Amino acid sequence: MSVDLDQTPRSLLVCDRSSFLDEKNRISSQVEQLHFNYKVSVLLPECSSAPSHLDSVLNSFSSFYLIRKLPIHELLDKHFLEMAVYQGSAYGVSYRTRIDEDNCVALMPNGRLCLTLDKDSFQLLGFEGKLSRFTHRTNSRYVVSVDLTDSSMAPGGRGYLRLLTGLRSRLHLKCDFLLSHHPGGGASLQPLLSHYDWSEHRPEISTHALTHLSCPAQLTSDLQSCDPHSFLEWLGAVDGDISSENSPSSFLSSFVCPEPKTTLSQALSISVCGLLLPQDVHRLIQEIRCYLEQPLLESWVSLTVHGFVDSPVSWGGSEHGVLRGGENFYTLLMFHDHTYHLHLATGAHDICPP
Amino acid sequence: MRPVDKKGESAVYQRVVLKNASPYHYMKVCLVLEDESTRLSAVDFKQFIITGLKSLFGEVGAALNFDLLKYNEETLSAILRVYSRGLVKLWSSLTLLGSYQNQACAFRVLQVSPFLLALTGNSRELQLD
Amino acid sequence: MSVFMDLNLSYTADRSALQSMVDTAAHLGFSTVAINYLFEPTAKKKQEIPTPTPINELIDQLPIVQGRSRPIRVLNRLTVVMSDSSHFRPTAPEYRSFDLLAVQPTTEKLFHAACMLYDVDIICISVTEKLPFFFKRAPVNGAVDRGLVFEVSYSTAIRDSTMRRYTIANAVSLMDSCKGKSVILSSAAEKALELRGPYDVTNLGLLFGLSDGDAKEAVTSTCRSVLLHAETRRTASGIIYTMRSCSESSCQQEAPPPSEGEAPAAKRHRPALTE
Amino acid sequence: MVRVKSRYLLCEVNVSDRSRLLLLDDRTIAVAVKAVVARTHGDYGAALCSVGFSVKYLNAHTGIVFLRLPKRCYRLLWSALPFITSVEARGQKIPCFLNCLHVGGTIRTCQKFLIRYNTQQLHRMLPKCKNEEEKQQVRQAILNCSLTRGKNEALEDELGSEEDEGE
Repeated sequence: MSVDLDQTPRSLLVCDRSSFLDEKNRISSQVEQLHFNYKVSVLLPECSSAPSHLDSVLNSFSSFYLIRKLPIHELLDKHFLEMAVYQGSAYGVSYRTRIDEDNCVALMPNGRLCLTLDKDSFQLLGFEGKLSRFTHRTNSRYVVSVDLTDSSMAPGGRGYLRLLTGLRSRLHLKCDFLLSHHPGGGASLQPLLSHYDWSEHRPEISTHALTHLSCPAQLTSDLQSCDPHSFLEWLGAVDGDISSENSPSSFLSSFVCPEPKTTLSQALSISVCGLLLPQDVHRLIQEIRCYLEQPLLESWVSLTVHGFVDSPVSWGGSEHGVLRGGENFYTLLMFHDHTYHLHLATGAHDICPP
Repeated sequence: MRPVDKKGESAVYQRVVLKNASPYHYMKVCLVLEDESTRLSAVDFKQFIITGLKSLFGEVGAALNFDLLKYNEETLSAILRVYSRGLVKLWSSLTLLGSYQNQACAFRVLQVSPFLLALTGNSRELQLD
Repeated sequence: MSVFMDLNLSYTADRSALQSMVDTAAHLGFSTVAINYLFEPTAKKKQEIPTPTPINELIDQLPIVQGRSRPIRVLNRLTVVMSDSSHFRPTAPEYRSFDLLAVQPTTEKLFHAACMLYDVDIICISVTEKLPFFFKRAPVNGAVDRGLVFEVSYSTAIRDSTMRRYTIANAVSLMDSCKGKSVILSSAAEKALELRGPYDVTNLGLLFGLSDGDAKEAVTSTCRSVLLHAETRRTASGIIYTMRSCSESSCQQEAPPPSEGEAPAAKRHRPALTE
Repeated sequence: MVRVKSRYLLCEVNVSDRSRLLLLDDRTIAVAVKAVVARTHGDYGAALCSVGFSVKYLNAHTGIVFLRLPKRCYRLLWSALPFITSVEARGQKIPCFLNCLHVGGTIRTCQKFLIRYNTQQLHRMLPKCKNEEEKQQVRQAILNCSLTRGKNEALEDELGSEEDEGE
């Protein structure tokens, strides 16, 4: 065993560069595959108040529901399946559970139910699953993933009954659950909501106006010349309200805006928090594209979407885990000529984003 | 650091995968002191962390570069930036710091990430009731 | 991975200090903690093995674990510091009232015995002195095979620079022998400010020579296997299970004879072996 | 049986006044190394240095010293050695620096290197000799190094036994 304190857990950053006009652009699938979005933040340069149509999109983000102490077998309820899972897309993720410690549950829009369980719970459940990719020496975490739209999982089917008895009579798995539905909203979720203690939540919008903001000047040039890490760092600094007005020799902080830089007289940073649907994010992107078509001084807008740290999946159905931080987010930098730069980032326990 | 070019078929579409390429790591920390009325200036705060580095990793540790990106004097919370290869050293010296001017103290590390953006979008901070 | 645990919070008679320690542990994200009673027999006079105070008397309200909706779980643990083989009495009924049983051997012979023979859960590694012996592979492997774990505690390293050197040196030489398997990291904190968050402890594990994955297991999965080991030890491999209320009353009845230092004759062959 | 892996550093103690070399002993070197490691690498370095570190051999006449370091951290400890500026011996402070000549996995490889190195040194000294008698002495010494095996083997045995005891 060697003592090497210089190593850090792996991290991945994928940088895509394409155009909305390109037939083969994959932006919509990349946006839709990140199912459980926690926060969306938009940075509008040279803008003092949000344009009304952008504002209305932000305000029309679907609301989501928190159900307290939901027994997970209720997700297999026949009415619920008919109302929410078979029609439209249901998004559900367990809340106040930690993926590296507890049992976590996710209901994906394609009708897949994903349970990541510790060894004891998995053995109690008695349903086939596979070993988590991210277990270390001991096999202590298992993933059970079932397709609820499959014929064997239809109510009354063999697999359905096995899972139902497992969840109902052996493993009494209960957790707080965040749930949302597209396009039905609360109405589709009624079969579930009516029985339990629940509350409706609106995505929380906060707006932050910035003035005299240093900004990298080369945002319009190609990917190579604008180092993605320093760009993301700068964006993070703007988001976190961190000053970049330092001299490189300063004792406290030598963080500066990447050179060459310009100064924006004003900028607007808007963020939305909650369980946000990819569909809403998609609408927001379309709206921003319209906004960019207007002749303006600065011709770019950036949009960052953070996934849930403790969601069992990140992009698509690929397993997600937490080693020290479960970051999974993407930043979309859009330009008025319909080109975009997309940066997808994940932490140590994730596979490469699409 | 291993940039892998997966697709380069046209000039329009370009994809680059960067593995472990983040030059920095970012830490959100908070200092808890026994006497809660004690206040530290940003310079004191950074100096205190350097003392910790020096005692655990000596002069080599004291020479480790890190930045105090943001500091809140009221809550004694800060965002630190450190070169990735110095992360383990900085973090462990924060962990083992036990006293500030003869009073007990503890650094609470709230989040660590290779991306500064991740620090503002942590879903573990979601409070709904 | 299982939940984060800190299986060593030092017991203090000061209730409020203990309460604040448990509160802090819950706030930091630990789901299970154990309150540790230290028993250090000396050669000269006989000492009473401490009896654990029931958790509900000790702590008024169990705090909710940070970011979760369940309260923290608190256990009792006894650590016997051994400088002589007579200090550990395998059949002492007092041991039975503790959830976890640990020994801290101070000589190589006792370390060997603890690894190979003693019916305990945890072997503590001294962090306050330079080890008088090396960790040999054979006893360490024996202990790993028997499901025992080694414990390194870090709060002394926070208190004092010299102790910090001993802690790191002893931990590193332990990791060399056991290759990172079956190690738990715990605090042994005496006050709330000596506790550190689970991810901090994980990072500290790297300093002790553990890998990323091993360090995280040292606060999660390995701790879970300790609890399971303790459970099987207390219930004779899960065959016999006594309810707490029964065992408490029987303890009180049986208490006088063992304090004379006598165990039933039939059970005495075990300590004889260890000498 | 698994061996405890070590690295042996062959260092040369350079002093301005060679007569003071004789004041050195194993312990003073060990103390100086430990102190400088603690200074440059702090408690962490000191902790690593406390297990598996020892001064295996010191030749007070030539100033050659063998340091044994645990393999897993020898780079870290080695990086502190250049910062030794003086050694405290018998109440005197001897200004000196350590020059690392060779790093080997066993004492034997270090010793082979040392013999080769000493031969080279003697070759270098040869032209500098003032009179024929001195030259003859140096030539004889070179021959001793490369030809006579008896002396070398004796040394090897001595070192070899130390090595065994160390594992």
